[in-house]
Amino acid sequence: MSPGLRRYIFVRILLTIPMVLILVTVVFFVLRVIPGDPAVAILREGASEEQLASFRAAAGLDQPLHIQYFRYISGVVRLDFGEAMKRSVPVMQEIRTFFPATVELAIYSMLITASVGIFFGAYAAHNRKSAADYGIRISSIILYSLPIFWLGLMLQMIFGAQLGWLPVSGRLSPGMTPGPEETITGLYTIDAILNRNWVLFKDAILHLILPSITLGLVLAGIFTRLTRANMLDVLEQDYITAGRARGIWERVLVYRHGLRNAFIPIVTLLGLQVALLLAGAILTETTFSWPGLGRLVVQRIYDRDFATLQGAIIFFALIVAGVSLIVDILYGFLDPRIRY
Amino acid sequence: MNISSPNTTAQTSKLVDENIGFVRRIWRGRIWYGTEWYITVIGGLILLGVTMMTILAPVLAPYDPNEFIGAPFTPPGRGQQALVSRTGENPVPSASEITDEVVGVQRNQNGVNLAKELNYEYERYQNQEELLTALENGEVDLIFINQELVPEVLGAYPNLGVVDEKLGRSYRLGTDNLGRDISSRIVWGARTILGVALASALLSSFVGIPLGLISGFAGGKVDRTLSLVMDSIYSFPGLLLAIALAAMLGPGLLNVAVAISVIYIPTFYRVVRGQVLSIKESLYVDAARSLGAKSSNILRRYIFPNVIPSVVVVFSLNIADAIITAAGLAFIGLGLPPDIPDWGYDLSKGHSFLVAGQWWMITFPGIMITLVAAGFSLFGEGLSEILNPRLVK
Amino acid sequence: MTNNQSSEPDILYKIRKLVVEYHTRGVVVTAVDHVDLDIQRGEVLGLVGESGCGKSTLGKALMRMIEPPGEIVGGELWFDGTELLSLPEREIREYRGSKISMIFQDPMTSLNPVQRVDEHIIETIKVHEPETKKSAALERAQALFERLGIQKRRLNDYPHQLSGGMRQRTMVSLGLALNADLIIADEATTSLDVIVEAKLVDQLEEIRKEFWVTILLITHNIALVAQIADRIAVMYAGKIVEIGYVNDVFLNPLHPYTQGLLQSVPNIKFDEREDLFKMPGEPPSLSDPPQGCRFHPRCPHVMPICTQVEPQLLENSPDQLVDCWLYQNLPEGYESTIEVEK
Amino acid sequence: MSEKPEVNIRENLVEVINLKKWFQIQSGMLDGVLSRETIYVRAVDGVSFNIRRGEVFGLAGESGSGKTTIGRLVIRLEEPTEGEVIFDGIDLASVKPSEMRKMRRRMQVIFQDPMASLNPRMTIGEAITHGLKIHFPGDSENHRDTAFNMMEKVGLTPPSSFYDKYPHQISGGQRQRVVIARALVTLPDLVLADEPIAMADVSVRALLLDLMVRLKNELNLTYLFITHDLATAKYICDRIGILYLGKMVEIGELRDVYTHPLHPYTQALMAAVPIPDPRERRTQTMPAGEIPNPINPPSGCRFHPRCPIAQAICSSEQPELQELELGHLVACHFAEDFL
Repeated sequence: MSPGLRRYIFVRILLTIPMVLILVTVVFFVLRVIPGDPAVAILREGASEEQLASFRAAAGLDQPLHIQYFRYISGVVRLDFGEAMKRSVPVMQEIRTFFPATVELAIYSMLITASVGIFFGAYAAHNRKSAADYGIRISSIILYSLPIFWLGLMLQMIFGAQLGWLPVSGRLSPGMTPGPEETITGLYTIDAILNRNWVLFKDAILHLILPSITLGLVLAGIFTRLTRANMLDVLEQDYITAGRARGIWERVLVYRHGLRNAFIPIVTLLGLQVALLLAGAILTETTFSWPGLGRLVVQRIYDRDFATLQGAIIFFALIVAGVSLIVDILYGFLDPRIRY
Repeated sequence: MNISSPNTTAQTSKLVDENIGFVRRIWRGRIWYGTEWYITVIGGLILLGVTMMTILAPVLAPYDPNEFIGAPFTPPGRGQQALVSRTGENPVPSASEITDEVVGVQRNQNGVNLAKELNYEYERYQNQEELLTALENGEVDLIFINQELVPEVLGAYPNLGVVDEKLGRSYRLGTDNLGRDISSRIVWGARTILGVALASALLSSFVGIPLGLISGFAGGKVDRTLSLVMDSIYSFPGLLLAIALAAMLGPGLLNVAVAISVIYIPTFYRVVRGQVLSIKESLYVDAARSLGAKSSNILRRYIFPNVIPSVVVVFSLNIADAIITAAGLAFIGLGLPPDIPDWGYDLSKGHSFLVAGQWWMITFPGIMITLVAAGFSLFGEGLSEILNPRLVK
Repeated sequence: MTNNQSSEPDILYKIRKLVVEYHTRGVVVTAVDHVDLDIQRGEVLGLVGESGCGKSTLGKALMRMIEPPGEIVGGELWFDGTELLSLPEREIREYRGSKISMIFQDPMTSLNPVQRVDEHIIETIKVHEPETKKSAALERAQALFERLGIQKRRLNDYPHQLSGGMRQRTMVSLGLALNADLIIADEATTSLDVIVEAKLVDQLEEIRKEFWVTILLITHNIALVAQIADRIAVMYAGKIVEIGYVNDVFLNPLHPYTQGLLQSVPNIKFDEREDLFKMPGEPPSLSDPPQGCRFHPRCPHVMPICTQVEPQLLENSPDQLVDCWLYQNLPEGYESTIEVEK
Repeated sequence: MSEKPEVNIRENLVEVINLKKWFQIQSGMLDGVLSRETIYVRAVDGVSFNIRRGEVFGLAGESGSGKTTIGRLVIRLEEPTEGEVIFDGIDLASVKPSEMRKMRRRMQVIFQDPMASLNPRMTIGEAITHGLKIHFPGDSENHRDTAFNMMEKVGLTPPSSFYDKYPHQISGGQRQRVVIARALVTLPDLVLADEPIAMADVSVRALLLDLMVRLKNELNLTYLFITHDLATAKYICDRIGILYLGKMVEIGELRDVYTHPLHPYTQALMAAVPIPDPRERRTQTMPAGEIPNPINPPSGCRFHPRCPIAQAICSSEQPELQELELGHLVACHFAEDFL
């Protein structure tokens, strides 16, 4: 690894720390400082005075701000987000149980987004100004404008209720949940492969189809447009024309030379997509009652569980910061101009 | 040094600078921009439609969106009643002559409201069988049944005859679980969704644009700290931040708008800062500085006018995002208070009735949200291609 | 090889009545208007003209690389006996890179930044000679680099690690990788520093002799053509107005535009043409070119016929063609207002 | 229009003394903290020269020579790392910003790319009169006539047909005339012309050169003419300085430098420029290699790795500018051999 690259990675890692710190601080202020008393907002007007007081005490809101902040930060560093309200279960433990479901949904959705996005984006860029180009552009705009949960509901209605081909909710059919001895990663599809339990695998995949298509397709709307824009930039470069002048096949030019160059900015876009993915997961999980972190957040809003809400948000923030770090490092390896 | 494709600047200027009317210039843009023009115009038409719907809501909406006007779950196009009596013993030639006759109606059906409206004497029965047997054995002389059931009823009860048809209202898009007219809620909902989206876009631009200008123009430490903060928020899942904010602020038009606007401040910031940086480096700003122009003058006459086009594009795309996010918030119960007609709210309510087959409660609001959001995106995308191609990454 | 008359020099590329049009924004622009041009085997032909005269378009058309909204609408391209316009796309592709290759203006962007230099050359060789093994291709690449004065180790570098001059020489080696008969250099030295440009020009001279390759040098730099070219073709507003050997054309330019152009080229030698010729007006827009001879609005010897009828590119003396009424007998009804010794 | 205020005539309008401009490479937030020593690009590394009043002083050099940076330092578009710029006896470093803005009237700039140096959102009239509005806010009513007068002079006739047009509605040549009009309308003393005609076509170039010379004499201006094209410089410059990698290698009267250059780099440059005459084909061989990376320039004389006559001393000691002939300075240890 060249000194240039080592420096680049070192700087990127160091830069992540302030980023996470800022994110976590923003979450802290959002949940405490903006106008209105969080206790009232959470418990709604009906709450009596001592209910408000006990809520504030439980959430530690009655402490002076800087103490709250200090305890909050030390908690974040130790990944200890306190106890879930009314459940006396450490928030982190709840996150650990529900998060694998979100990861599994995210992985399959991302596969759909990336494959649809890159293929159609590259195709549209290659046949610029053709009917296909405009067709793809307009349909990707419509796709992105579809509210995720509405698409989910529609798919549920058509494929679930009407045609009955696919399960419409939950991760597995009742009674299929693997026991602790089989759970390795918490991702059913992966565990099923590792344990060669094809029945579980089939059931898990069936349950995954509708939600990941919903989330995957909607995000593919943006990803196609971004891939197309990057591909267009690349295809206009002189080295593509120079390649054509050397007799290189058009397909090779676009899908090998073009895509290899466009792939670098696309990787960084993947980093951004993860953030959109997690946001989308909240809605998808609620629609398909998918037992992931997203649905947990929504449920805990109904239960007015301030601690879990805060814990989940911070956890998401750390995930996003981690992913963007990995993506940036990948960027360094992919782009020879940084590697050497 | 020279431009490879032939230099058509002089010729194209003929197309542009004749002082023709504004509309004709837009129409002439068709040949100038080709399909980008069509995309922008389609987007523009959708926007126009939504704004018309907002302004003319009282005229367009047949009923008050919150009033329980019809029977719950009336399918689209349905709602009208038929007056049925025993054949041969028809006490009244048509509905208008009913004076003191008692009319049988079925609970939770539109017949009840119709009877009340025409202030007939009416008798309520639990279900259709009880209603029909009541008519048959003379408890009641006339009954209201849903117009679409007439063929089936007459088939089953040959001894009944239709006195009058197509009475009362039909609901173009049907009614929801509380019997409210969905088409009215759609029309009135436009005003809400546009209000929230516009308010949030304005809020985020009021904060994002000035910060972008300062950061781009000032540079140095200010620029580095600001861009670090903005980049971290930019990479954060927007909806989650909005959820946290909405949960804290509670329901309310402005609260939801604020919750959504926070996510898009970084978008405005990044685009404006990028533009300012590129313009600041341009030769004409150097020329202005060498003329001795003050910084404020440069900002006002050289930088800002050239930033506006990109801001308009981001504004339009931002509204599209805000619409979808607002619908998302409403779906998970953090939307507006129930008394404000809101498409997202209707969608979240419709969710639970889907299994029972009442598809129309969620289909129409969903289509409207997608249409309006797509409209703003089309308008923004087409505009960005026309103003400065491939600006909005 | 086509059989042609004994005295006639061996023509590599015969271009007849080539027309290329651009359809942009509802306006049709004729960038190349019925151009006739013969490129002799083994020569360096300088194609000069100001910006927007269509010389770059002509260069691309010779490789059939006109992209929409541009389009070759007429003419014949006889390359070494084969008419290229009638070939299907698949077959013309085989010509590109192996028989005709091109060097572009900006060395910084002509090489794929994520691909090593040797991969470029190996790929080009494999495209046209699939059966050649990778190692054989690498050897040819190393020989080429050595011949062009670049260290062999540079082959494993990425383009951004090479200097401007080295990159342009890499482009030259790509052009020679398959012993192309014709190299089209489109403003190949414009973005290089003057010393590096001079060295590249020297190398092009050596290569021409050693690889027996024909070079079409497209440039706006007329002094460069004087230095390296055998013959010069001057283009104006989509048409070739004069062709001839550099010595003849530079000493005795026939077409008024060529005369004006050569006198407005700055000369670094002192006491040479102390003040530059100031040609009136500006190059015309190609979307609605002036009636008749396109140079007539700026021509000092304009005659009535010039403003109505377009002249032809005819041979005024062996090896010197000119497209101007001064040197052609006028159709009846017009009289020549200016006495010019033929 | 008020006549230019009378100033005691001093022989040199501009004196540049040991000018340096180093650009820091890493400007990242954390980079400053991290790296042991910050790396600089020494774009301009100790350049001194004078510009006489009413003269066209040429500054020639290839890419990376720092000529554009020097131009921007002279008219204070950028602050030097070291060294002074004395404008008409005033050290620009000592001038307060507000005062500096007034001084700007006396030094204007013409850039290379006419399209990029005109604000797309301002009409031609607004662009030309903007300088007048800043420096002569008083008599704003005849700004339009002054602008018309100047447009007439630069050949934008009839001015009324150009005044309200936007830059994208006129041709390249016309745009450059607008840029010239904008620079000269406030009657400056010094005009920095940074490759003013490089983008123009050959036939248009002669017209622009002639225009610039005519206006210089008419408005008794002084030009700092920056170019990479030595052939064109011959037609406009009175004196010329040759730059290599941020340092001045030779300065002198045009005829001296062109007919018998003393520095090996200048000789190579003069030989490399193609002569538009097929009978005079170049025979001299060109120096080896290319311009090195400015981040770590060669030690001693920066040209020594490529110099045909380089000796041991050249790689250790930096040669200073010495006046070997009247008014002909050169920075080379062995320049005497070429006298």
